[in-house]
This record gives sequence, C-alpha cells and structure tokens, in this order.
Amino acid sequence: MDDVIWDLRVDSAVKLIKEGKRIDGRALDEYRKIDIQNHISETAEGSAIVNLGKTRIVAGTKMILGTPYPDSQDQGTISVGAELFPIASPSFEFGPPKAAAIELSRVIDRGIRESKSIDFKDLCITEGEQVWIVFVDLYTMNDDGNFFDAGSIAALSAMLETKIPKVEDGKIVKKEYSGKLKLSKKPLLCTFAKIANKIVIDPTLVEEKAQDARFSVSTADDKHLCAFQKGEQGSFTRSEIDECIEIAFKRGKEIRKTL
Amino acid sequence: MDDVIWDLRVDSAVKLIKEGKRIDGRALDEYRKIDIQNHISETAEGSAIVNLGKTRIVAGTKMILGTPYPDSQDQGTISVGAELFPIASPSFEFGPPKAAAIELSRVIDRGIRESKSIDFKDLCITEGEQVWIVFVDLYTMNDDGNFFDAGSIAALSAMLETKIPKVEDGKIVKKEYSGKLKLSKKPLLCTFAKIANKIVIDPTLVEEKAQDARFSVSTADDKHLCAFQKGEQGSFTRSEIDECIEIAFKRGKEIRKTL
Amino acid sequence: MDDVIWDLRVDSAVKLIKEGKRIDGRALDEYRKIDIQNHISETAEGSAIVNLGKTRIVAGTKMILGTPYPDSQDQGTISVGAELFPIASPSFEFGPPKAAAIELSRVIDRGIRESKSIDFKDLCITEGEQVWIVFVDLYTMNDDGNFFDAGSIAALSAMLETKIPKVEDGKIVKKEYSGKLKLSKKPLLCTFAKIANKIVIDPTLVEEKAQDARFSVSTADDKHLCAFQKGEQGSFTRSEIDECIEIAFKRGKEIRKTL
Amino acid sequence: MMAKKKDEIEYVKNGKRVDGRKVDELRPLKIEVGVIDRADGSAYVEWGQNKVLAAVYGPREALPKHIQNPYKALVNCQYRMATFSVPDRKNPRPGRREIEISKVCSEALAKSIFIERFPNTKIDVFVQILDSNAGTRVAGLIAASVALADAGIPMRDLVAATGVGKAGGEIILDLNKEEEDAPDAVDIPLAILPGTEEIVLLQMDGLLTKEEWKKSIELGIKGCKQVYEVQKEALRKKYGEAEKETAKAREPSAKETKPKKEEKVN
Amino acid sequence: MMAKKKDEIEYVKNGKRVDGRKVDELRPLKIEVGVIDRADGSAYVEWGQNKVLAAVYGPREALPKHIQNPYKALVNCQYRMATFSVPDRKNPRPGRREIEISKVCSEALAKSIFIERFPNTKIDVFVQILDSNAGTRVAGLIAASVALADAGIPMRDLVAATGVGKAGGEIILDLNKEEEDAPDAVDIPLAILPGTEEIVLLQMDGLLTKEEWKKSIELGIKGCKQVYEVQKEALRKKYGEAEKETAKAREPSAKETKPKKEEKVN
Amino acid sequence: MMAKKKDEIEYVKNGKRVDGRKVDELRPLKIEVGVIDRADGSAYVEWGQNKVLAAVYGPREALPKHIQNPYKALVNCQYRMATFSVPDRKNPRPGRREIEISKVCSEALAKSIFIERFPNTKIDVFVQILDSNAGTRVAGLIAASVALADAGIPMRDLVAATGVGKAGGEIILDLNKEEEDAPDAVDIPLAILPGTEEIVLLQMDGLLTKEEWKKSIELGIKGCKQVYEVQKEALRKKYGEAEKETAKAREPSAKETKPKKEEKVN
Repeated sequence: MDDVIWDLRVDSAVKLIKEGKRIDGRALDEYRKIDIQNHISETAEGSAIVNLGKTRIVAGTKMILGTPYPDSQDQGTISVGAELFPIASPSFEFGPPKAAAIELSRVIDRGIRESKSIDFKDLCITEGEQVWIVFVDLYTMNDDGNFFDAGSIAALSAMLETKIPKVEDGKIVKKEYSGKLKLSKKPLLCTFAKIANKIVIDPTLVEEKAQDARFSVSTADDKHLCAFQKGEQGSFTRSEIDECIEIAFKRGKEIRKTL
Repeated sequence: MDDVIWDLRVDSAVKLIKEGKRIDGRALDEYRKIDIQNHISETAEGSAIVNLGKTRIVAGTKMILGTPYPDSQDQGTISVGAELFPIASPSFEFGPPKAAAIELSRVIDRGIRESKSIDFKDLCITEGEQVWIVFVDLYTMNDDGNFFDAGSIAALSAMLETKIPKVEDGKIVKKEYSGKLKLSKKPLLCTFAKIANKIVIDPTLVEEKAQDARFSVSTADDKHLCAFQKGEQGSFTRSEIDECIEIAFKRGKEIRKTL
Repeated sequence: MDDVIWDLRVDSAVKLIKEGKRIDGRALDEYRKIDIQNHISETAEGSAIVNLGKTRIVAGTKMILGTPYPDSQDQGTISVGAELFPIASPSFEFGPPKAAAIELSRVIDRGIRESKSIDFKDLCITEGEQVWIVFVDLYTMNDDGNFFDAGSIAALSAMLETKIPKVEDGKIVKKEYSGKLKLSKKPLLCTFAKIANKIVIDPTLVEEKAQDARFSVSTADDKHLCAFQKGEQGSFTRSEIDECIEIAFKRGKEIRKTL
Repeated sequence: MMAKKKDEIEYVKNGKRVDGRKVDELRPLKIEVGVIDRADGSAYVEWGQNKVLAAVYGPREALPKHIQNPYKALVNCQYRMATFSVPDRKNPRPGRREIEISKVCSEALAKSIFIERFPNTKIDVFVQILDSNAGTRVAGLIAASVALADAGIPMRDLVAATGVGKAGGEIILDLNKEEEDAPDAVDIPLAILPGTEEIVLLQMDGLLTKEEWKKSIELGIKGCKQVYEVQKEALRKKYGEAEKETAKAREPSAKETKPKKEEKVN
Repeated sequence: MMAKKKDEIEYVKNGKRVDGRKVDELRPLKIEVGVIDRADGSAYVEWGQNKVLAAVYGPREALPKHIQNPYKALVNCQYRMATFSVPDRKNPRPGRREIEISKVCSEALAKSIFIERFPNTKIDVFVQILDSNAGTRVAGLIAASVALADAGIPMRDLVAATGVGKAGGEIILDLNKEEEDAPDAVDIPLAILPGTEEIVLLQMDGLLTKEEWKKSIELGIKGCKQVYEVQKEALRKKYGEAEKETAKAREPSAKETKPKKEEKVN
Repeated sequence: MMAKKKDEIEYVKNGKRVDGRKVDELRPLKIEVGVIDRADGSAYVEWGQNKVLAAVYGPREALPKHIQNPYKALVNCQYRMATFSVPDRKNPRPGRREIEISKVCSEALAKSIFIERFPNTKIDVFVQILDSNAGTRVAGLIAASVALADAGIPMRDLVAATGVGKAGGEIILDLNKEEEDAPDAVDIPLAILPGTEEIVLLQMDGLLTKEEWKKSIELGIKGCKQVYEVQKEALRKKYGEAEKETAKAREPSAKETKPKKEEKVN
C-alpha cells in the first residue's frame, strides 16, 4: 500500500521533471529552503541542526586528545561520521553501519578534508605526543532526501562554532576554552540527481527514489573543486558532469555567503 | 507441548498465589533454601556456587591491574558481569549479551557498588598509575528463577573470599597474596514478583513466567537501601513498593547473618 | 543439480579408491604437482602463491613492531591467519571467520610454531620493550581440496623469503632491511583422508567430500613430528595413524628438498 | 564551581539549591509535539540542559515473524545518546547502560499502551539525547510517551516521569548533574501513570534510609504530576485547536475518524 | 617452585613426577552425573584442579531450517572457559582456541552417537570450564560424553579421553600445567571409543620422535581405559540402582521404556 | 627518494615523470582471463605494482529471499585488500574504505550488465588486492569487468577505468603512489563504458580548478580507452581462438551455445 503511494509519487515527479518542473515548484537547479540552528548542545564543542526543506540532520563536534600518527607527528586529524538514525525514517534500522551510511560519512568527510580548510598542524598540541582529533558526528532526524548536502552544511556549521578546550598538563580543563577551531575555507557539497535524463539539484526523497544516478560535487571555495562522488547504477555524460560543476560553483557561492 | 505444560504450571501457580500459597509450599515472603559452596576455583581470586532451591549460579573474581580513570586517580573499580549461559536452560543461547543479561549484570553490579561496601581508594596501588579492577563474573548453571538474588549472593560470597595478589615492580607475583578484599558491608538483593496482585519473594521460574512485574531491592545493611530496579511490563503501587522494602530489610538481615 | 553432480563424483572417487586408484590417476600416497611462485607482492615482507594441483592459496608476511608479553620479555611471536576467501569457491562466504577457517589457521600456525624453527628470541629488538610480530596471512584463491598442505607450503615459502625491516629509534625505516627471517627447520604438513577405510594423501575437493575422517601430520624435519590434527566425524585406528606418520616423513623429506 | 570541593558544597542553602531552585522545583521543561515529519508520532523535550527527541513508528508488522506475539504488540524503545551529548565523546555503539535503559523504558511504556489491541505488531520508539545534564532517561520517557500519543496509539494514560533523590542530605526533586555528583547523592528515576499513580519505572542508586525513601517518593509523585500537566498542555496545543476545527468541519463522525487520539490524553 | 628454572627441573625423579604421580598415573578423577536439573543430561568432572560442567540439550529441532541435515543430527559442542578459570582473566568472548576445541570435540562426540537416528535435529552439548590446570579439553570431552549418556541419547560407546605426552624427556600420562610448561613439553590430547580403540580425537604440539609417539599412544590408550572405568562407574551410580529398582517395579517393559539408556554404556 | 622532501620533487621534468613515464602514459598493464577454476569467470590484473584477482559467481539465487529484486539481478562487488598488500599490515576485517569502494564498484558494474534479464538473482564479484601502489580500485574494477565477461554474463560493454589527476601542478594519467603523495595531489578514479563514453564511476579528492578538471577528464577518457584495448585483447586471447575452433567443429549452432559470450565484448 505504502509502496503503491510512493510509486505514484515517483511517477508524477518523473513526469514533471520531463517538463522541466518539480513537485514542490522549484526550478531544477534550485535548493530547498535552508534553515540552520546553531548551538543546540552545550556539551558539544560545536553543534547545529540543519533543515533542508523537510530534511533535518544534526551535527555535533567533540575535541578529543589523541596521539599523532607515526608519519605525521605534528598533525591532528578530523573524523566525520554519519548515522542513518532510525528516528528519521521508517526504512532505517539500528545495527552496524551499512554501506549507504558509510558512503554518506566518507563523502562529507572528504568534502571537508580535501578542501584543506583545516590545517592539521593547527591541531597539534605537542609534536609527537599530543594532538586534537576533531570528531564530527551526524545524526539524521527526518528524511526527505539529500542528507549529503544537509549533512555537509550541518558539519560545516558545527565546525564553524567549535571551541577548542583549554589544555593543562596534557589534560582538558572542563568548560574552559583556548580559542576556536580555524577554518580557512567553507567547503560545500552540492548533490545532483539524474532523472529522466535531466539534472536536478537537492533531490527530495521522492526524487531520490526516481533517480538513475547521483553526483555530488564539493567546492572548497568559488574557484576550487575538492571532491566528487558519483553514485547509484546510472551513468553521466561528460557534459552532464560539467553542468553539475557549473551549478555547484554557483549555488556553493550563494550558500557560502550565508554561513 | 512444552509450552502447554508450562502454561498449566503457570495457571496453577497463579491459582495458589491467589489463595496466599505457593507451589513449593513456601510462604509468600519466604526464600527457598540457600546453599553456598565457596572456593570452587583455585585460579579465581575468589569464587562461589550458590544454590537457591534448584537455581544455581557460579561467581568468580579476578583482580586485574589497570590504570585509574582520569577523574579518579586514586581509585580502582569493580565490574560485575553476568551471562545467561546456555548450560542453564533450553531457552538461553550463545551470542552477544542480550538486554536481559545486561540488566541482570547491572542490577547486581549496582547493588554492590552503591552500597559503598568497597572503598575504591582501597583498590589504588600507585596514585595516578596503577589500580585494581575487581572483575566479578557470573555464569548461570541451572535456571529455576531469580538469578538476581542468587547472583547477588554468589557475587558477594566470591568477593568475601577474594585474595589480593602481591604486586612487585608493578607486576603480579603469581600465587602470592598481600591480603583480602575489604568489604565494609554485605549488600543483598531481594527480588519480588507481583502475581495476581500479590507480592512474592524469590520467584521460581514458573512464578517468573506468571509475574506481571518484578521489583528488586538492595539493602546495604539493616538500615540502608542502596538500589532499586523495577522490571517487566506491569506496575506497582506505592504500598506494594513499601511492602517489598519492609520484607527486603527483614530477609536481608537474616541472610546477612549467614554469610 | 550441482549437488547431484558432486554426489556422482564422490561415488566414483570412492569406487576407485576401493580399488586402490584415484580419479586423477595418482597413487594413494602421491601428492599432486606442487608449484610455488615466490615474491608475488612487493609490499609484503615475504610472499608466495602455491598451486597444489588446482588448489591455489596465497601467503604474505608482514613484520610489525610490538611489545613483548609480560611473561616472555625477550621474545617476539608469530601469528598465522587463514581466510576461506569467497573468491576461491561458491560455498565460501564473507563474514566473521567460522570454525573451519579458524581450524585451518591454527593447524598451520601450530605446524610452524611447534617445530621451533623460529627462535622467538631472534624476534626481540629491545628486551622488555620492542619485539617483532611476524604476521603470516593466507587467502584461499581456488578450492580443489587440501588447503591445509597448500597453506602450510605457502606460509613456509613466504616466511623463507621474509626480509626484516631496518629499525631506527624504535621505528621502521621503509624499504630498508636488516636481514632475513631465520628458520632453522622447514616444517611441513601432510594431510590424509580416510575414505572407504583407505588412507589417501593430499585429498582433492571430491575426496574431501568423500572422506570419513581427516588427519594432518606436521614433520619438523626428517626425524621429528611436531603437530597432529585429527578432524571430521570419523575415526582412525592406531595402525592407520602410524601409516600416515610414515608417509608424512617420506613425503615431507621429498618436498623439503625442493624448498 | 571547580574550585570548591564537592563535600564543601551546601546543596540547599536558605531553601535554595545550587542552581537557585527550590527543593521541589523542576528545571524548566518545554515540550513540542510533532517535530518529525516521517514519523507516526514525535516529540521534542527540553528539560534544563537536556534535549531529547523521540519518534514513534508503528504499530507495524513485527519481523522476523518468530518475534511476533499473537496476544499483543511488542514495544521496542531504543534510547541512545549522541556522541557529543556527554563531556567525553561517547562511543557511537550502544553501550550496556543504553541497552538497560531501553529495556526499562520499553516496559514502562508498554504498561501505558493498549498493546493487546495490536497483536503481531511492534511499536518502535526511538529516543535520541542531543544534550545531557542528569535525568536524560526520564526526559526521554516523557518525550516517548507524548510521541506515542501523537502517533494516535490508544493509551491508558501518559507516562509521566521525573528524577528525585538526595544531595547534601536533602531530598530534592529533579537532580541536576552537580547534585548527582554530590558525595552522598541518591538518584531515583521514577515514572508513573498519573491517573492511578501506578509506578511503571523505578530505579535507585545510592544509600537511602526508609524515611528518606518515603519523602522521596512523595516528592517524586508530585513532580511527575507537574510534568504531566506540561505533557498534556503540549498535546493540547497541537490537538486542542485541531480538534476544535475538526469538530466544526465534520460533525458526528469526528469521534470515529480519530478515536485513538481521544483515548490517549486522559 | 618459582625459584627453580624450568630447564633445571627433573620432571621424573626416582619414578615420581613433580606432583608425586607415577608416569602412568592419572590425576584424581571424580565424575558426577545429572547435576543440572533443566538439562536433558549433565555431568560434573573434577580432574586434578580442572573443574568442568557439561550439559546436553536435545535432540531438538535444528533451527534455522537450512542448517538441518535430513540424514543425521548435528552435534554442536560448545567449549567455554570461565573468565576466572585462567591465571589472567579471560576475555568473556569465545576465542579462536575455544572455537577450534569446540569443533574437534563436536566431531569426536558425533562418532560416538547414533546420529543417523535423529535427522533434522541438533544435539547441543555445553561444556564450561570453572577451574583449569592443563587438560581441560579432555576433561570437557569425558564430561560431555557422560552427559550425553545421561540424556539417554543412543551411543555406540562412551568417548574416553586423556592427555599424554612428554616433559623432561619422559613420556608421561595426563600432564599437569607445570609439566606442560617444560621446555621440551609435548601435549597430546587423545580420545577413543574404548570398545574398539578407535581414535576420535587426536592433536599434538611439540617435537616428538616416532619412537616417543609409539610410547605415548600406548600409554594414552591405557589412560583412556582407566578414565572409561570412572565414567562407567559414575553412570552406574546413578542408573545402576535406578535400573535395579525399575526392574523390580515394572517387569518386561523396562527395556522398552528406557531403551536409550541401555545402549549407551556398553 | 626518502631524502628529497615532497615539495622539492619535480613531478614532471622534461616531459618525464618520476618513474620515467610520459604524462599520458599508463603503467604497464597485463590482464589474464580465467585464472580461478571454481569461479564462473575470473581475471588477474597486474597494473604497475598493483596485483589484483577478480572472480565472479552467478547469477545465482539471491538469499535470503527478502533481498531479491523481481526486476533485476543484484550486483554485489566486494573489494578487499590483503593484509600484506599495504605498507602497514591492514586489519583483516573490511574497513569503511573497502565498503565504500565495494559500493561504487557494484554500481558501476551494474550499469554494464543486462541485470534486468536475471530477476531474483545476485551476481557476486570478488576483488582481492594482493599488492598495491595507488589505483587499486580501478585495477579491481577492470579485472571485475573482464571476469564478468569471462563468466558469460550478457553485458552492454566492458567497464574500462583508470586513475587520472594532478601532482606537482601537472595533469597526469594513472598516478602512482609517489605522485599520489604529492602535496598538491588530486586523485580521480574514473570508469566509463567506452562505447558511449558514459561515466559509471567518478570520484575525486583534492583541490582542482575547472580548467584542470577539463584537462583531467580528457586525459582520463583517453586512458580508459587504452585500458579497454588491453581488456579486449585479453579476452580475445582466451576466446578468440576458442571460438575459431568452435566455429570449425560445430557449425551453425555455435552462436546459440555461447550466446552470452558474444554480447559481452562489444
């Protein structure tokens, strides 16, 4: 029954897209409304809830003391993790992370990491001994499609407000801070769905169900790409990829200004 | 077939309890015979098998060297674990511990921990560097109900005989001991089943199958409560809880004398 | 359908063995052709692919820095692991290692370890602080029976070419080596199947499906046994075991010469 | 605050607690109903610093089949803490504490639901802690109960809950983290069905005399009833007006089309 | 004992071993039958310091269905060591050693059972080591076999088992931990069906010549037969008298009502 | 090599790269078809230092049943690195990187197969990396695609793949490890169906301008087509002659007995 309803929704989404329209009235290259609430957790070093239309995701950061890797003694690191938390959708389940959640985590992670917006040397406390590990954890809260972009914005927002705890004698002093996490850029992910041979940005859940292929572009700033991820069983032509890149720069620039 | 037999047993248990009687002739507030065999393992630092009627459980302790938690540099710790070992019942299975085993472990653990009968500072060897972790592990051996109380008595009995290994140069000297684990109190768990709106202590397996709700009370000594746990889908009234507390103090006092 | 074909193959293997013959024309105590390709991975410290007839398995070694066990401060150690990798057979699956893979790993490990061909003191770098752990990992590549012997030869071949990385200031200097892993003996496993009350060496997959019982004998050199493993639900008589031991010494001697 | 040692703190001074509350005063409590679009029911709770989200999915078919109960619905409450909701990052995998809390909360909620009306199904209740400062399990439980009501699941009553206990020798309602860390602290998570005062969840940690227990349960039940009012108010805010409108639009059939909603709030 | 280095110990001196035993002498062995009320069969074994409990459940339906064998019962022996049964606390999760031992013990026991009579079922055998000092797998195996007999499962014969091996150059029966730690130690767990002397379990670790092997297997089989007598005696103690009584009470039907019991001990 | 710092290396000097290659030159590539007897199809690839084995099993029934898709076959590619294929020993358990690569490779291969012809089945593709030096996922993918052809699975086209990217400011084909470690390195794994130039796999890591991207994709597609020739040649080596023989022996029926083989290479 439920499946039938979704099939009908998918059919009408495809039909509309063929005519260059979308169910919710957006242009093909238009984002849904982005709403960001910052500082939703006092315990986190930084946090944010992002609403992308009805899609909602929360991000929080924790700064943890660690030891550096043997081959980068003067560098800390970051780690981004996303869980398809069952609170967000009747089709998510608890259990060990599945491929979809791992892909989501790793694409958001790469989008930030590869932009080099964080200098890992800034995360060094004592060379060879103690460094910061910035954990950014994402939990899905309501699924209406495109957790990639919503998650990327949430992760960035949480990182932008992240405070660095004060360290004394190699230990964190609780509730005291020595500064803020430095980000030199604002990397942003833009995700596209290929539906009926058209490219739409920021797909809703219905559009995701309709898509043949997915493509995500991360722009580090207005001039640099920093990550790609093609997903799903369909394919893209070179010109479609180029179209996605153009739009990603344009939309990235707009969103970046608001952060 | 097996189910039918158990259903009949449950029916007759309920019928009897309504009349204030129990299948095995006990009073509603009467324990089954408690039999304790100590020192059943030479390898363990302390051990005991407890028979509560036909319910049987074994406990063993190991004293392990560890490092203190950052926020309690002068304290060791204890850890109580119980496994619903399939040797004890046709309905137990191997596998990662399920909620029932975790609840059993944690309730027995809290009963001991919250009584403050062990001063965690006694478990410190070198402040900030080396402490004792007292592992108490319980294995079910035969299930005739109420592993909570049988396990609590077994854990306490094993701890009461626990020897502390001698430590030299930060290492354990095998088969030599520096003393015994100090317990300032003898915390005891008393578990009640609510069946047909009556409260019975120390339920057998049949009574557990008949119960609407379960309530466990840990008394640290003759004057202090130290842990509660309400379980199962039924409810208790305030006066039922008070009744359980009264009986728990009374039975706790009696059992405490025998340990 | 597939099962029917295998049943027919098993039947004809059994029938032949009763007459003292084998499907592939071998004598009962004859090995299949052994073909060894060394140095198949530059990244590994040592590696080899072994073909035993159509059975194929690959072994690679990694030398890893570790800390010694508390009770053997001047000794390193080895660790042999085998995976029944699904690339090798339609009946293997990914997942946590099952009993069959664990038995295979441990029998190959014991065959090497118990021969004392590696002096664990040779693996000590700094007493009490730093030692080598020699990891030998095996992956099945094509299953035509007897991964025990093929794996044993592959593990030994990989170990024989293993280079020891150079260590400076407690760290491995990449791509520089201080010497080779010393083996004082060449331990070899010989595996026998009992089929229709006859003993055959080096069983193929069909013969494994036909076997009542399996017996593996590891000879450390031409005079010493160093490990046994009886497997499967059948039994052996004393004289059958003695027969296996005789053949194992004979075939071990021959193969040892070629390594 | 860090300068003062725990055993030097006066946890109640001139009738005021460390955060200025009276002994029988709850921390500020705010409940919002219907915050997760995809869920059948949901609620968001802010209780002091605690921030909790709860969603209900179901009743839906219990799978695999062998877990089905032909006499009643399974209630599967899963309580989880976000990694960033605690001072040191929590391991993302559910810990033993979370599994135990999930179990006792499932049992407490089950008592409040007419589970016998939904054989062979399960009702999933997901509780996520986004920020924490003592008392997250009771915060999760009241959010879950409101989410169940929002899902239109027929209920005997809401589950109202609070913490109660002891700090610095005083019996106080709704302990915060600082109070929970008192050397003599006792924490008593308590949940009741307010209509009958039946106790559906009760745990306790710490040394307590019988007399202290009696004071605690008295105070705890009072606290639960305060919480109950906030729960009802939150539901009224969403459904009160909606029902008025419904009543206007469709006349006698209103009751039948939304029968479940009516049962749950009284 | 700790003062003397291992390579200075004389493991056999004037015909006596470190614990005073003769080379062909078992450690004290005690078997008790029927110790776990809920199990279909059970046994408790004390063998030197080793303490082992075994329980049998089944034959019962093998689930999930796809593991069923239409020609025979599955024998699933699970060997586990209690965390406190070894000098350093064992990780509660089953290790690779325990999984391997479970496999070879399952196979050894299967040979002793008429598994073809119970298609599509499984027979679960749980073995728990409570205290250990070398030789736990053979102690577990003989406990398991007696437990199978106690469960009334039709068997070809009991499985009798012992360790045998070498320490300090001497071939000795039933090594204890100190002997197993000898620099030249060889440990050979051995299990047979005593009636036919068929070998159903055989493992070996350590350097051994052919001649030493011959001495070992000789001694090992002798040892198994001693163990066998203790196993039979333990069963007789429980069933011998019971059967006498049964024989008195019910006359010709006795055989039919307990057919499985009779098969198992001869 | 270790003496020179990474930012002092000239990655392209006089038109030559650090390993002597030209900017648009692949590392030596060797493909062998049909190397695993038990598999339905298999291939071995050596690409520079990378050594990869791929095997295909299926189409076979997808189990458990609830994973079956009534409209198409599931393509389940599992990419794994041997523990010894990387400088520091890899944990034997599959890591998150391996799981992600398995997912994108499964999706890329699915596009190349007529999956709609095999409803309710799954096609397992196992890829094992035995030695590595940058570019293992594309090496695995081309091995997998050849193995699928070898298994006679009807395909739209082979999947041809290569790495392309940037090091030391230069856009280069098929980066090796040293190039991948350049401070400004960009790695772009790319896979296409060569007939139509449809892009079926595309990932990217590192800072790249639009102009650099255009050069990269140009070079990458050229590279894929070179790879494609090697793939076809490898298949021709196995099947070209076999088919000639087949043609001689059996006449008109040749096409029908091996219909799937024909589809796959064009």
